[in-house]
Amino acid sequence: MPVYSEKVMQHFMNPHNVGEIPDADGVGEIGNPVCGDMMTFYIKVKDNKLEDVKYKTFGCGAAIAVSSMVSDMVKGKTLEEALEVTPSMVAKELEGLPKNKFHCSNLGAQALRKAIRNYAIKNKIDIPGLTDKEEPEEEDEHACET
Amino acid sequence: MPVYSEKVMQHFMNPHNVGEIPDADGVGEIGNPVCGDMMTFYIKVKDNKLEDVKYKTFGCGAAIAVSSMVSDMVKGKTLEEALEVTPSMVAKELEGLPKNKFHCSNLGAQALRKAIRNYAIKNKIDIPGLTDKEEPEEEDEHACET
Amino acid sequence: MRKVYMDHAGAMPLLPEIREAMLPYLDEIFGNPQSLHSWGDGARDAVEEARERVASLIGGSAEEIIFTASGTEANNLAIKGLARAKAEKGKHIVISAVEHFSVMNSARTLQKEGFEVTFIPVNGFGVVDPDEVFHNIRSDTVLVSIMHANGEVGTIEPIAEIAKRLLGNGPVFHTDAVASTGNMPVDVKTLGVHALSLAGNQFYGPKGGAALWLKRGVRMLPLMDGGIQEGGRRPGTEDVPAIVGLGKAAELAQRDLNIRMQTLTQLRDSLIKGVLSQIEHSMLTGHPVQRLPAYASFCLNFIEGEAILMLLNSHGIAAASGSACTSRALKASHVLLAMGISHEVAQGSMLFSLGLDNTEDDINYVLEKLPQVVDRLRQMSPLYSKYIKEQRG
Amino acid sequence: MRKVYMDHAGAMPLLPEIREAMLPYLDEIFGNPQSLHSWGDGARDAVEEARERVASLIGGSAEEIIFTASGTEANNLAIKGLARAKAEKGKHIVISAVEHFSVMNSARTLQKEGFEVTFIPVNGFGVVDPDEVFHNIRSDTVLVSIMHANGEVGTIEPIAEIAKRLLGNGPVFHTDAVASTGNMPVDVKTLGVHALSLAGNQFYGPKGGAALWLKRGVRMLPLMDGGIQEGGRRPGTEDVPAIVGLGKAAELAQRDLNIRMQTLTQLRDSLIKGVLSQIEHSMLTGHPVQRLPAYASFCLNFIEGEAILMLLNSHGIAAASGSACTSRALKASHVLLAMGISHEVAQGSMLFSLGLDNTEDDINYVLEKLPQVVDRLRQMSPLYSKYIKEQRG
Ligand SMILES: Cc1ncc(COP(=O)(O)O)c(C=O)c1O
Ligand SMILES: Cc1ncc(COP(=O)(O)O)c(C=O)c1O
Repeated sequence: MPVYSEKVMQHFMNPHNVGEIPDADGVGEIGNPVCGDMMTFYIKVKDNKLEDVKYKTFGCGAAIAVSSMVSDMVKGKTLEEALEVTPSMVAKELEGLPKNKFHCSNLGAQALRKAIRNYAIKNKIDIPGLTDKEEPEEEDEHACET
Repeated sequence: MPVYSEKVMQHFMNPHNVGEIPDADGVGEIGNPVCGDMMTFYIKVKDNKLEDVKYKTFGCGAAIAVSSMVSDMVKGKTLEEALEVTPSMVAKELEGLPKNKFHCSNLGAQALRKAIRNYAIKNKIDIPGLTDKEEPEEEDEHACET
Repeated sequence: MRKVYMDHAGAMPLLPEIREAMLPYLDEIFGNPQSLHSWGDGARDAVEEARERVASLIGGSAEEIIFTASGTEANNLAIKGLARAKAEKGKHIVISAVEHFSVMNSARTLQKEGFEVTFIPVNGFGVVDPDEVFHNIRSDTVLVSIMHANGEVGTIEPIAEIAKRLLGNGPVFHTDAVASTGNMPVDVKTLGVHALSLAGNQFYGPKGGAALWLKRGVRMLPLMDGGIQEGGRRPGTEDVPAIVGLGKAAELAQRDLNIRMQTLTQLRDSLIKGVLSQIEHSMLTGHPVQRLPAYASFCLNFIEGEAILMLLNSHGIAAASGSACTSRALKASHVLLAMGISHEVAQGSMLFSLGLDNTEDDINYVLEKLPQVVDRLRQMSPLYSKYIKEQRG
Repeated sequence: MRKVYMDHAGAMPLLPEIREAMLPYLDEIFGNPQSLHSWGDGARDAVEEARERVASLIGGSAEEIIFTASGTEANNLAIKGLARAKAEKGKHIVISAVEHFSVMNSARTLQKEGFEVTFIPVNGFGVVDPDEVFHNIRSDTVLVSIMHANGEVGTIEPIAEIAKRLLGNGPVFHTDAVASTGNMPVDVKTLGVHALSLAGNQFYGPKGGAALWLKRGVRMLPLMDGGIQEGGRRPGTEDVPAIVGLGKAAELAQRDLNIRMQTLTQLRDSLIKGVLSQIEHSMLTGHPVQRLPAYASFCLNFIEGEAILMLLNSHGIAAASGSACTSRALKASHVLLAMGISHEVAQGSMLFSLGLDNTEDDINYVLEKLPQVVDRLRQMSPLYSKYIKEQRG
């Protein structure tokens, strides 16, 4: 399916880190089935590092590949480092995405951010990158309805 | 050129009675080059009969075939008989004409009628069929410009 | 890898006989049908023969056939051309909520020109109620367009019944029979319509060969202006090979319609039965009986169509979906939504459109792979895990 | 009987390489480019490759190419789509008096929608004066469309000069390059236009494969509504074989342009020289130098075009005419009349459009037969006898 890069196809066909973490330290959910994409990210934090990252994804090939790529990119990183992962970095790592699938790369980074926020709130920690870079999430969620 | 019947093609390829009659008893001209069709019929009358009929025709395949067919149909006939030849009879003898060429069959019959009228006027004879059946000629001449 | 093509609604391979019929018109008999010489004659004869065949397939007469380059074009010509020709009489048109985009969006363009459009709803099977159409006819209604069969779920609409209700009423009645023509009996007299769109690439003919049938005497403005081809109603050099292919496709469809329908209905029914029995949380979309012989369409809950298609493709299977992600406009199928299916469920829509090249083995192969694919995607679906958790209490 | 085809403006045989390139897309690679599976991929790749090639031929970029089914469609899309998109800015358009019917009649349709149309006259060679165009531009002029080369007399218009005059002025500038593209250098940047129509069947490609090039950023309304093919600007299932054929034709035209032009110009010039020297009362129509390499066009006095064509055909020769009788609308060519040629003389118009299959022997054969045909028809022409009598005094 050459609309997608080889890298996207690899991650789609064999997504890494799929699953749930029952006793997750943070959970972030984004998207909704109306748009056709929904992701739930689970994180396990140890020593300020993402010891484990898992997710479940409902959505298109790009959504699944993005989830997989994000999980790969942030696993083992510190929370601050993980928060520095932007949608365009994800898209780049995937060797590009079709224009109308860019929003999927947003979703991946956002879901992870939400999981970290969830962790931060639960543990009452303040992580600088978290609030600064907050994106207007609603806009993205409704992108599909235009 | 199957737009035309075989009969039309025969008359077009080998038109009968082409030419002029220098000392014609009657001459009739119809059509004009603007429309793409113009015919001049020449008749020689003897004992009220069309002893000879010739014509010159500028125009399409149908116009040439019609001229040839009209000349064939009326040669040897009495003037009254000749005047009974209608455009649809000409078209029928030619095994049909494409719709947009019907006006050519009108031209043929009209040119002959004009030649007979010319003869009648010159010789001050009154032929009943001649005035009765007069057609609104102008309309026809301008049919091409619609 | 085994290859199983089940997206005949999207594209069909040319039948060899149709291909053979077309080939000479690519080079040998290459003339322009309008030309006044022998080269033109061969092309013109071929076009006129094709016209006869297409007319014969649908019970019309040859001079009522206007060749177009696509079903989309035939629909645009009909909707815009018929409505605009009658704009002085009234500016109200009626279409169903499940029309193809070429009808739907043509109507929207007419809205911008001052027309009012009434969209007739459908029931859960995608069926239009003839009463509903009738009750929405007004004195200024100039055009009604209801599709004959739906290209996404295969539902067949009660066109003849609608025509009966409209009888004596003013509006011109058009039907988009692009999905049905060549695949089931289509007869303009039985249907009682004034105009009908069809496309050869829906019945093993070539892309580029389609037509609008327009009942003699019905006024229509052309969509394009130009020369005198198709009586000035659709100018432009005739695409002779495509027209010849369409004509041949019509001839073959007429000859083989019954056997084709029988074969395909049987295959379709075993696919439908298999999917519904082997896959939990699956439903048939469209009418269970009043449906195109080749259309097996479903919604598979908790998962998304593009992902299903991609995994099926990795098994060599081709199908289609009406999910938001597969649409490029990122909207779930308006057809499914009009049938009352939720956005969420519509995301998992699948259409297997069968063809003469499919076999019972193909069905079995799909019935082997599809459940695996569905299972795999459900295993990674947050919607599915929520559902399971809810079930567990 | 010897066969000499000299009506390439009417239709061209596919070059064998183009035919070969198309064939796989009739059956093997039959997918729909929009489909999300391997079958779709092959078709999509082919369409995108063709888009690159067409863009390359005219110096544009791939995403600026919109495939259509004919030159007529490309012109309709451009004229109507560009004017309607700018209707709020103004309702005045400018075209030449010698445009093809697809431009001319599209402009007439716009007139009915409230647009004002200025027709720019031409000189005796059929050439538009750039000054004349410039002086007719008003503050409400939204579109100018002047053809690149005329399809009846082969005259090439000074498009680049016109573009220079328009520079900075408001109107969008479209050129109908259907007759020129593939037959002479056509570069959208050199020409300086915003939109350009072309058709593959004018350069050995298939019927059904044509395109509009539309400069990035220029707004245009679609002619048809439907799905998302061609970015929504021209919906309908893509005619993949025709598009592939157009792409191949573009590739070959780009590769062989110089040699083709050289060969054809030479043949054309010996035909022109022969006709003018051997046939009395004959004249060349169109510009003597600024003309398409393959176009030898004449008026032969005192006789009518259809009759000439029929007699030529009986000798195995195919050509075309702009006489009233050959037009089915029964009107002499508006192009010839605009050039100041009388109705009478226009009736005897002839176009010999040469092709790569023609040889010097073909020219000689025509130069043998044409004078006989002309003579025979003059012998039965009342106009000719009048002329002779007048000469004799
Ligand atoms: C019902 C219906 N109408 C119209 C069309 C448009 O056909 P095309 O895309 O070939 O123009 C389709 C296409 O599948 C269809 O299913
Ligand atoms: C200059 C010009 N424009 C447009 C066209 C229309 O082309 P088509 O009839 O293939 O649509 C022609 C056809 O010969 C032409 O010569």
